[in-house]
Amino acid sequence: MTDLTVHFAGITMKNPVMSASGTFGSGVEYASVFDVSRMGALVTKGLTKEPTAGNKPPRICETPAGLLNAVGLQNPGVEVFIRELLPGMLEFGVPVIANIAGRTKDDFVFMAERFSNTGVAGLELNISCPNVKTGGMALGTVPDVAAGVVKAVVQGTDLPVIVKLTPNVTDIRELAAAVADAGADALSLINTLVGMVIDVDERKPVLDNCVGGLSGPAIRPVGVRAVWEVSQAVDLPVIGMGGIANGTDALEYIMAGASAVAVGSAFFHDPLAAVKIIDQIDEYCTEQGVDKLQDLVGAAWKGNNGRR
Amino acid sequence: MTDLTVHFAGITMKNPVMSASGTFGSGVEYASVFDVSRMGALVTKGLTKEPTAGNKPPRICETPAGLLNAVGLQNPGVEVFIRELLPGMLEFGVPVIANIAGRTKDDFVFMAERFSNTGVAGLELNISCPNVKTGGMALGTVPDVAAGVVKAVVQGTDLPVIVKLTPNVTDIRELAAAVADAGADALSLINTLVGMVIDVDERKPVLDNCVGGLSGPAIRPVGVRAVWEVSQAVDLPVIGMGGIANGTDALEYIMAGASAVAVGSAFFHDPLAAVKIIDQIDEYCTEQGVDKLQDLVGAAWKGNNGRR
Amino acid sequence: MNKNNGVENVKSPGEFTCRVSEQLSLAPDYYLLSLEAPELARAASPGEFAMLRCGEGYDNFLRRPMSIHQVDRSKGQVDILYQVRGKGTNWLSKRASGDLLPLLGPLGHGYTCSGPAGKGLLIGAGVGVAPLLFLASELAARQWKLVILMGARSKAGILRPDAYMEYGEVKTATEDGSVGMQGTILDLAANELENSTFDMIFSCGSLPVLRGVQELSRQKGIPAELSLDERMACGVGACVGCVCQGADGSYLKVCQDGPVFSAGEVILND
Amino acid sequence: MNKNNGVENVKSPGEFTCRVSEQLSLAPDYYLLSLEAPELARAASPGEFAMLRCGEGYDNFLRRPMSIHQVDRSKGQVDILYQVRGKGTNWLSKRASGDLLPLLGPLGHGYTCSGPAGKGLLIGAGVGVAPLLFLASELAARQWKLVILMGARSKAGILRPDAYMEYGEVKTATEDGSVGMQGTILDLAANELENSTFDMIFSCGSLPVLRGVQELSRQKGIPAELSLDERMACGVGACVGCVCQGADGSYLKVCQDGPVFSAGEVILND
Ligand SMILES: Cc1cc2nc3c(=O)[nH]c(=O)nc-3n(C[C@H](O)[C@H](O)[C@H](O)COP(=O)(O)OP(=O)(O)OC[C@H]3O[C@@H](n4cnc5c(N)ncnc54)[C@H](O)[C@@H]3O)c2cc1C
Ligand SMILES: Cc1cc2nc3c(=O)[nH]c(=O)nc-3n(C[C@H](O)[C@H](O)[C@H](O)COP(=O)(O)OP(=O)(O)OC[C@H]3O[C@@H](n4cnc5c(N)ncnc54)[C@H](O)[C@@H]3O)c2cc1C
Ligand SMILES: Cc1cc2nc3c(=O)[nH]c(=O)nc-3n(C[C@H](O)[C@H](O)[C@H](O)COP(=O)(O)O)c2cc1C
Ligand SMILES: Cc1cc2nc3c(=O)[nH]c(=O)nc-3n(C[C@H](O)[C@H](O)[C@H](O)COP(=O)(O)O)c2cc1C
Ligand code: FES
Ligand code: FES
Repeated sequence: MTDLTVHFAGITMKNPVMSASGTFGSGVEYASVFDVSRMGALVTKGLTKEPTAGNKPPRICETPAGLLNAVGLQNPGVEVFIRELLPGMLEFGVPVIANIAGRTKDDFVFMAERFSNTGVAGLELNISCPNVKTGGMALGTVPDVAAGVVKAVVQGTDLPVIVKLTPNVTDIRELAAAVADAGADALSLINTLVGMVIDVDERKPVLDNCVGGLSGPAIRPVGVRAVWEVSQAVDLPVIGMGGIANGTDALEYIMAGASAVAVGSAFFHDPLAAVKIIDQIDEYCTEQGVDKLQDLVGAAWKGNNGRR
Repeated sequence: MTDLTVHFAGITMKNPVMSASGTFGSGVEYASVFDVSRMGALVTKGLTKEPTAGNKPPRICETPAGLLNAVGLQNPGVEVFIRELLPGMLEFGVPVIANIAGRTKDDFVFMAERFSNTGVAGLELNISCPNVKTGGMALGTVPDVAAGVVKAVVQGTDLPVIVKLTPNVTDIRELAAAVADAGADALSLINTLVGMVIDVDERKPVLDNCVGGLSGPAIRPVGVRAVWEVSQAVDLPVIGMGGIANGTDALEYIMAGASAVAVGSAFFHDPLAAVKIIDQIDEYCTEQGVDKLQDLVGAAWKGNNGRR
Repeated sequence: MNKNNGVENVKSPGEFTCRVSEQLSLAPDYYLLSLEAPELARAASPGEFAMLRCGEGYDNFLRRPMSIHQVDRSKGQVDILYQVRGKGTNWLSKRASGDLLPLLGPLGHGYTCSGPAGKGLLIGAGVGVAPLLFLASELAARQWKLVILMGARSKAGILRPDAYMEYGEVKTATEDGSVGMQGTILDLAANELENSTFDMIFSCGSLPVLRGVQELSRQKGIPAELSLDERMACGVGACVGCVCQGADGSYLKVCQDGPVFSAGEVILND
Repeated sequence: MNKNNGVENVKSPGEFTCRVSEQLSLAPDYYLLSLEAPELARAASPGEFAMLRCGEGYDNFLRRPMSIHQVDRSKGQVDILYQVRGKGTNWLSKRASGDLLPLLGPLGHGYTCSGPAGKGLLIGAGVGVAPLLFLASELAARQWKLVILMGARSKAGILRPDAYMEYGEVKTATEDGSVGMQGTILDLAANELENSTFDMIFSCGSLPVLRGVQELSRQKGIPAELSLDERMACGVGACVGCVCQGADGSYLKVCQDGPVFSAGEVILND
């Protein structure tokens, strides 16, 4: 029996597999499909201070080995979430991490404070959403700005603060270093890449929002590279995500330096993806005689000075 | 009969489909597979002043709907190229564009001068190669640096100068604007995304170079978005590429704002891809009653102010 | 399992790998797919749907939503009636007896069958007739009297009229007049509502047809239910990808709040 | 077409969509695939290969290099002998008679058969025997005397020994001793070269085996040809993706300069 436990930033997960924000609702949607309490942790949909209507449809478009989405952070607002949805999520008995978004630094601070004593195990700051006009990714591409948000949030909360970064930048290490200095407890890598599909019969973009966030297996190599780079440059635990669809994919991220992983788009391809991934990681470790999964974190670079 | 002709930057192509640098050798490799003279234009492998050995193998790794490559600009050097390979390329009777790379600004200037009066129709400056340690992408991520290279090259040559940009930046429009101001005649978008695959049995990266460039259908939405953004922001003709594998894909790029397109990784999936794409573009235009293909350039945003 | 965690109205879909028992080509591009899916047959109600894997590996990455066309609970069989539209449905049309197909279902909020029996008008445009056979069988079993309108461009698009005749009177309209009335399904519906009165309209079809039905429902004061179509990713209400506009302007999830909505609940934009 | 544009030694591959005439499972994970490919059968020489599409849509995006195992020019048939290793070969193993398969070939620089006849030692490790049947038939037709060594972990991995016996004396080695000599193919080759002399060694197999053959060739002063394995994208020399190290340190393209190299031409690194 391999020990799959993950401890990071004060959060303990019985296995490294979490849900990626925005792809798993509040978990109840999948409760009849599989035993959601098997997950290592659950991450909420991106939440905002006020209810957010989101973008006009179409919001979804399939792409080769992936999809674009432009949901635009539709959510009922933090109050309704805490009152109506959080209790059901907490009932699964696994750590729940609140993914929070905002237009301004103050929005983030407000949200962080609001989640005190609600039972959530941590916060994931979404400074990387490509689908909103203000805030979102705009706060996550300039190191100083990102650091400012993180610093303010960290000061106002006792909860572990995970910062989710966008890959749509020239050097993700720079951002990672800035938010690490600002006091982040962990990093989530990666949010979606910005992309677009055009309907050639209509001669216009498929998504009403024109651009959307690209996710799914197509982007996996970009995410693995981001984790590889950042985990060597910054001394913070990393949650890896982007295109994870099976145990091998998850192990790629872990060996690249991720302490935990999140599954998103794969649920759309196979609703049982997450539990299969947990089982496949376990099988790999058993076959390979790995006692503790955490021994594999960064295995692709540790001892090699980042060389092969 | 639709008029598929493309005129840009002083180059005339009988149709909009070129080969993407580095994926089509010097064309002769495909001469028995299909009639290479049907191509709109041919682009050479990235060339350097001195012969370049390239990276150690493995250099290639398949990914979902794409591949990573880390060739590292292996080429016989500009002299051998001009003497031994260029004549064969020119024999196809279609414009040949030299893709040139260098470690320094001076390298680029030298290369540009060397190509005067060799018969090539234009130069594509590769300031976006992710697979070399110095030069390459490093010259293509900082607007001022990129502009400096372009300015110097433009001054020293009469050939049309196409600048190939990397998508691995926070804002590709900024770079595009900088090189446009510096005198570029056209832009090529996009080069590969930086990515990585780890072999979980070996616990190390598959590529000897660790990271590589991601190409193929997986990245198409990223390329279409880049063309859409840049063609609206900058008044230069754009050559679109990244994941084009059929006529619809090519038309997406054209409607996003590309005057011409290049086919790369698709040759590996289907060696006949380029000719099929030319035929499919022609069919679409005929069916839709499009007289001149160029009328479709930017059709997804023209008249809509960049809205849908 | 099957916890609802306090949230109401949560469906209980399951993930099943179903064996294809048969696939018939009804007309060019139209197929009837029969699956061994006993749990789905047992659990499904009319208007609900399933998300079908429609490709190998990561090709056609997203599953495709398909209505439950018909169930045979004793045989444990579920039928899907579909039209080939693109890559996924094309792949689906190549499946043969014995092939395995993963699917998630039953999903969504279907048609209302539970009220008192009455006279029902079913309006199915093109492949929009798909969910109406299951609906008709259920309503007929509950003593409803049904008139079933089927519309298509031409005769080939009028799918399985005989099957529907078991449960009510079938009338057809084709745009080229090759069978039934010459005209659109909306012309046919308007005629029908001119001459008879109904307690309820149940419909499925393209946006223009549903808009027309919405309008007829308003004019005649007859409640109507519409089954909507939107691009989906999860199918279970988790991704908020598949919305339509609710009457109050907020977005409703087609996969969870629908696909069947009452005509007054939704605003049908382009 | 078929212009060489002044460049020498350019192969003339073509793109063909071939019908599967038969696929046999030889042992668990080992398959013999027969294709209707008259042009390929006509044009191919021993040691050359083809790039086979091994997936639907963009799944398994790159083609897989596969040696020409055997050709029947009169029937226009080409056989491929392969082992299931990953996703692509797994997909390939599911193809059945009548399925269509796009391929590009013949590709590469094969074994040297054109010299004066002599005594040849063929060394095939595991599925590395694949190109050696075509080679053996060609050499035998040119009056070569052949000893063919086949090695594998166990008996199941000794593939089609009877087919090879038509062209020479077959000797086998298995690591578990379940057939032939107990030991590795390199032990067997060393034995053979201890007791007999040869004019030429032809080999194909994993890197350690090829390294061993290179070493034996040097020790005994017998020229050897090695068929190398590298990840490929284009297969035609256009992408420079598939290199190995040449004796002078520069990189050679396995798909164009090889896959068959003389032992002195290449440095076999990990
Ligand atoms: C609740 C519901 C029930 C449905 N029931 C049926 C049915 O019983 N029979 C039937 O023939 N069709 C039905 N459809 C439509 C069917 O889902 C689409 O025709 C199908 O998804 C097209 O897939 P494709 O791969 O062939 O097309 P592509 O255009 O290749 O698909 C690309 C992507 O767009 C999505 N997409 C494309 N067209 C549609 C569409 N019209 N609706 C939703 N998503 C779309 C696909 O799901 C996929 O994600 C239903 C749709 C919904 C929402
Ligand atoms: C010139 C040449 C001739 C060959 N002839 C034969 C033959 O006759 N019979 C046979 O069984 N095998 C042969 N091989 C090896 C065969 O190409 C690989 O086993 C096959 O590509 C594995 O594909 P996969 O999808 O099953 O594996 P995956 O691991 O899923 O493939 C992933 C990617 O890696 C590449 N790859 C993986 N393993 C290899 C490998 N060993 N060599 C090259 N690329 C690889 C694949 O082509 C693909 O691009 C040959 C290889 C070369 C280079
Ligand atoms: C439909 C959809 C909605 C998403 N919503 C959010 C969100 O609200 N907040 C956030 O931080 N990330 C969001 N993401 C990004 C994912 O959490 C994840 O970072 C990304 O999809 C890459 O992982 P994947 O390839 O496994 O999906 C969303 C992704 C998808 C596909
Ligand atoms: C094997 C390979 C080699 C490449 N070499 C070069 C190069 O030398 N110079 C260059 O500018 N781009 C090079 N590229 C990038 C392509 O020209 C193209 O920009 C990219 O692959 C995206 O297009 P695609 O998805 O159609 O391949 C190379 C790409 C591949 C796959
Ligand atoms: S498809 Fe995910 S919420 Fe409807
Ligand atoms: S595979 Fe492209 S050069 Fe060999």
